Amino acid sequence: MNGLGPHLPALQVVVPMLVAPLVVLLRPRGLAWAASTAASVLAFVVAIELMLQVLGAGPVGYLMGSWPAPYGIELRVDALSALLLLVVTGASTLALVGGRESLDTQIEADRQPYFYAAWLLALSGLSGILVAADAFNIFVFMEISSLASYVLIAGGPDRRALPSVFKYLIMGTIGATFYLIGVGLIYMMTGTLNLADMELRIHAVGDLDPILVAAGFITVGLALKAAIFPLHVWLPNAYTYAPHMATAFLAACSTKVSLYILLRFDFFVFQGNLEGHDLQFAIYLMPLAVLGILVGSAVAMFEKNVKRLLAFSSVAQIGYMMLGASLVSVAGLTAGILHIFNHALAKGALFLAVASFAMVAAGLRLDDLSGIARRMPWTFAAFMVAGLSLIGIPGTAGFVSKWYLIVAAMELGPAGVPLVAVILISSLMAVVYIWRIVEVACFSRPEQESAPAITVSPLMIAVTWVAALANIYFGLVPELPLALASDAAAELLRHLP
Amino acid sequence: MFGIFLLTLVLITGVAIVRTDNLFVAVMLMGIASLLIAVNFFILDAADVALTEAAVGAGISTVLFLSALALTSERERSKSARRVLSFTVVVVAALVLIYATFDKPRFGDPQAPVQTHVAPWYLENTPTYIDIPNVVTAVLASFRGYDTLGEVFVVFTAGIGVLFLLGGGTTPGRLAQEKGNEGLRHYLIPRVVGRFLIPFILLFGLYVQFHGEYGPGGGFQAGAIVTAAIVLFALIEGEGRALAVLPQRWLLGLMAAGPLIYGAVGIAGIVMGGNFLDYSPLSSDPVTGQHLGILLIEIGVGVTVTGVLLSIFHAFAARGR
Amino acid sequence: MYYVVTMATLVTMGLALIRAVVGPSVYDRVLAMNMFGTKTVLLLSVIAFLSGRPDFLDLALAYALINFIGVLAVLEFFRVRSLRRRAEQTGGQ
Amino acid sequence: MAMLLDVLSWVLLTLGGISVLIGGIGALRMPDLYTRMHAASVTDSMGAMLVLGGIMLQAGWSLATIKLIAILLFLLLTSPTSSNALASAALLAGTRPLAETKQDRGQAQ
Amino acid sequence: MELLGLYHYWVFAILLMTGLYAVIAKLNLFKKLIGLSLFQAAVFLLYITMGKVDGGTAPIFSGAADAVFSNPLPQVLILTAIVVGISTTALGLGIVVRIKEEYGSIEEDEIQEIDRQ
Repeated sequence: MNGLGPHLPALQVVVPMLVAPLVVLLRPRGLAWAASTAASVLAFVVAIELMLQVLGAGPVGYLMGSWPAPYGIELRVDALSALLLLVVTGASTLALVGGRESLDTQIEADRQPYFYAAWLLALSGLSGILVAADAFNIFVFMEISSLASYVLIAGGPDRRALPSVFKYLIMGTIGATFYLIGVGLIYMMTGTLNLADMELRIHAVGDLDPILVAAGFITVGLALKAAIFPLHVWLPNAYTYAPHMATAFLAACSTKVSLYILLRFDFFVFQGNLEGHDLQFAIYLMPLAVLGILVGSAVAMFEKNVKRLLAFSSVAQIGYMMLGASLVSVAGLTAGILHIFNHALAKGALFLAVASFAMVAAGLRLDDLSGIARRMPWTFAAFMVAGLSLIGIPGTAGFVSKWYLIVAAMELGPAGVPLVAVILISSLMAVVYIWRIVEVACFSRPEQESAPAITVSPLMIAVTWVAALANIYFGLVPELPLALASDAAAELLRHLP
Repeated sequence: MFGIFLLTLVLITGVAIVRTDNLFVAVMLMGIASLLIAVNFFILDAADVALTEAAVGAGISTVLFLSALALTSERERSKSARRVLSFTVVVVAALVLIYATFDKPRFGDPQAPVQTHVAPWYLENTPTYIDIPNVVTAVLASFRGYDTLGEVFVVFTAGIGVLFLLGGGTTPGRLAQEKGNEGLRHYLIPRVVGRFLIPFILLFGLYVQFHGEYGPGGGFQAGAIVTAAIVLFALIEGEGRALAVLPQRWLLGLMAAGPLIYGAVGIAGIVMGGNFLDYSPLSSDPVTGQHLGILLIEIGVGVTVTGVLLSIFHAFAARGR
Repeated sequence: MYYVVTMATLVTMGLALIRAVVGPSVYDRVLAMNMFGTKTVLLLSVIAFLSGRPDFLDLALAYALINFIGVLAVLEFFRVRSLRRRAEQTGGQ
Repeated sequence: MAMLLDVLSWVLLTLGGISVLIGGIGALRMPDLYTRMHAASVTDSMGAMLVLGGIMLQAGWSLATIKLIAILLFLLLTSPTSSNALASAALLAGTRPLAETKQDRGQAQ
Repeated sequence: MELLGLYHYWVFAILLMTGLYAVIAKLNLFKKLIGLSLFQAAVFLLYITMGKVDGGTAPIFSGAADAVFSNPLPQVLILTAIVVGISTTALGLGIVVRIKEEYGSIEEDEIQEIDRQ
């Protein structure tokens, strides 16, 4: 890696991107999978290397085509991007390594090369957003990742995948176009697209209407893509009917990347430059975050389909992240960012386990999972561990971020008490909906005792366990993500007095 | 002056599009709206964009809409829902946007931030670093070449998406024999004129491809025009014969080759000691290197666009037969 | 002088637009769109000279081409549609 | 000489503008599809020839003129083709010319 | 001149919202996609409008020494955005065709009705 060291930010995006056209050309069965997995592993290695660079020497920059910054396109990897890069590439790698069988059963062989290519494009689009330091470049990569995600979700064997993906496409495009309008208005007032340059120049025009309107459009557009509470309607169906492995990949990272852009714009560009922006941010987003947490958890408690249940739980978890951000304090933001990481671990592991269940059970309604714990004890144990992490039991990753969130809320003094109550109530709700699955899986007998036709490969169990163990590991030793998250929060909030 | 007239026409068209319940008419009107917008771009000095909007917006997208419409139903059956809610949302948002206009820099103001900050650098430095007359191409292909790489991959993603959804595995032999697939072969006059025109259109496409550094044009526009020529062939001779001339396998190859060419040029930048997508090291003279790089990536872009658009067209046309 | 032609073309485009909006038949609309396209070509050629950049005539050429293909695509659409209708009718009987 | 060319090109441009306009009005006012098509296509080719001819005189002998000739040829080739194609499509789909229908009705009575 | 400039932005706003109205209020999936195209086309107008300079010409050098050029950057961005737009439309149309095949309808309410059964 020596000679390539300085080029890592570019390679992070380019490697999966360029393997995608190759994958389309690979006809023999299995080769497409092998090539995509290799590319994904490589991307993961690059992400680790980048994280080490960031931890060692601070943000890494890269000039595309060697053109100087506001004129050419700049890439920049700081702590926040490094953390999310780990999540994105890690989720993709785990899902690909373990997912071959599951995907074989859900996607016809002759369509698989397209599917894997779309997977790689989604991966490179998401990484492209994370490394970009240019507002328009973010839009372009947002579109790559969105179009590729539409393809991934449309691969679901159930025909209901199609209307849900269409809804996602419409709402996603509206979100992206709103973002584009916002960027256009900012560009009109500042003349630049580079985020750092924008931050400097926006100060002079911060109180003019177009900038305020731009802030509104960007926030709404990205909230649409990040599925923040009232704009989440596309998410449950899209996640439910997608191929299981695609759900594991996208649920772990795609909305989080939109959230990342939202944080980046609201804190990096607007914060401290717009009059009263932090206040507005808190006033509008905190109630939405709280409602999202409560409504998402409540719906999840009554949901019958396991994937839908977990999808609504995601809506609630996005609420936690927003809640942390809307506190507009270093502690709150650290907690929010940490929760992005930890939730990805938990949800990734849960959906991986669900994908294994799906291969053995008749369907994914709760009744279909009767007695699954006995038929697949290993996978179910991993599911339990991840479920505990989702609830936030001490010793798991979920606990760490919720703990930090509570501490950050308490910083507000008495005003923070209702927030703490909300967090605790929704954790109890999480206990309820996880328990419903556990109850069915462990204590109810399936109507007819059928021998499992397919056994899940050891590789898949191993992958699920890797994800589950990561929940425990980062619950006991949270230093690494914590360091990155607090670095990121400090950098985002550096305007704060 | 012309602008106001044209924009008013655009508005009328837009409202008519929403109001009509005949989808075919909506597609026709959408084509007209694209043409109007394209003329407006031309008046606003955006020649490259006008060319692209006409070729892609009015041409290719109309063809795509029509071929999809042939597979679905032509009339809108249900009435609108949520009418009051959506109308309120829309009116409020429009008012917000109009409210924002009053603080905007004056239209055409040479002192606006847009004109004074980054853009002058491009106009001043293009002759030194890249030395081609068309600044738009210079910015597109070199200064912001990474965006264009992304754009190529967006097109590629759409291509594999449509192939994934609709399948691209039709054999030309079967298609050619099937009834109802003969295209406009029995319309004598269009067929004769069309066959006469196709070579010239292809020639024009090549001209646009390689003239992009000097005038309006470039890979996207050329790709769209070449696609148009082959679509014309498919229209007058039937799908089957078009696929026999340019089989789906080749199209898939083109689709994948374009992004790979582009990426390879970028990687070559790294290998030769520059950054990714840095064309200067490609030759001993940096300016020649830039020329070479731009030429190559524009070819990559053109190849991708042709391959993807044709694949999509065939995928739609092959469906439902 | 160019202004006269430009205005005449613009007004004609407006008239064609009215024809496209009111119809009544789909063929009227196709006719209107075709007319619209031709007028656009003329308009672009005139504007190219009006603004002193005759090298932009390429655009007019491209528009003429797109317009022709558009009309043929519509025609093919009609043909496919009538075939389908016939197939549906015979299938229904 | 230059003066003469100028005057000539102005005359051509004006006539072109007028015939384009007449075509537009005709396409709007004529009673049925086929008459409208007639109005549109006759003045289309007429208008295109006059306008582009006028511009050609202005442009003098240059690359622009060659492009203009190409455009004109293209229009002259495609415009009647489109009209023909459209008319035959409409006729096949069962749209009858107005005069014919009137006659039919007269015979029926 | 002032009014002309504002008119450009107003047309952008109204066209944008006309498109958005079609996307939100219409139940026909095909119509939604047409609305989406209109919606995106309006954004193109915004960008190109802001790049125009008084008395400017297209940013292609022609040899004239004192020419004023309009801003090339928004044009580059919109070239990209147009292509992104057609890609989204194409993918959307692909999905609509598949929906028609699976459900026999492209009306949102009818599809929901079928799914509920």
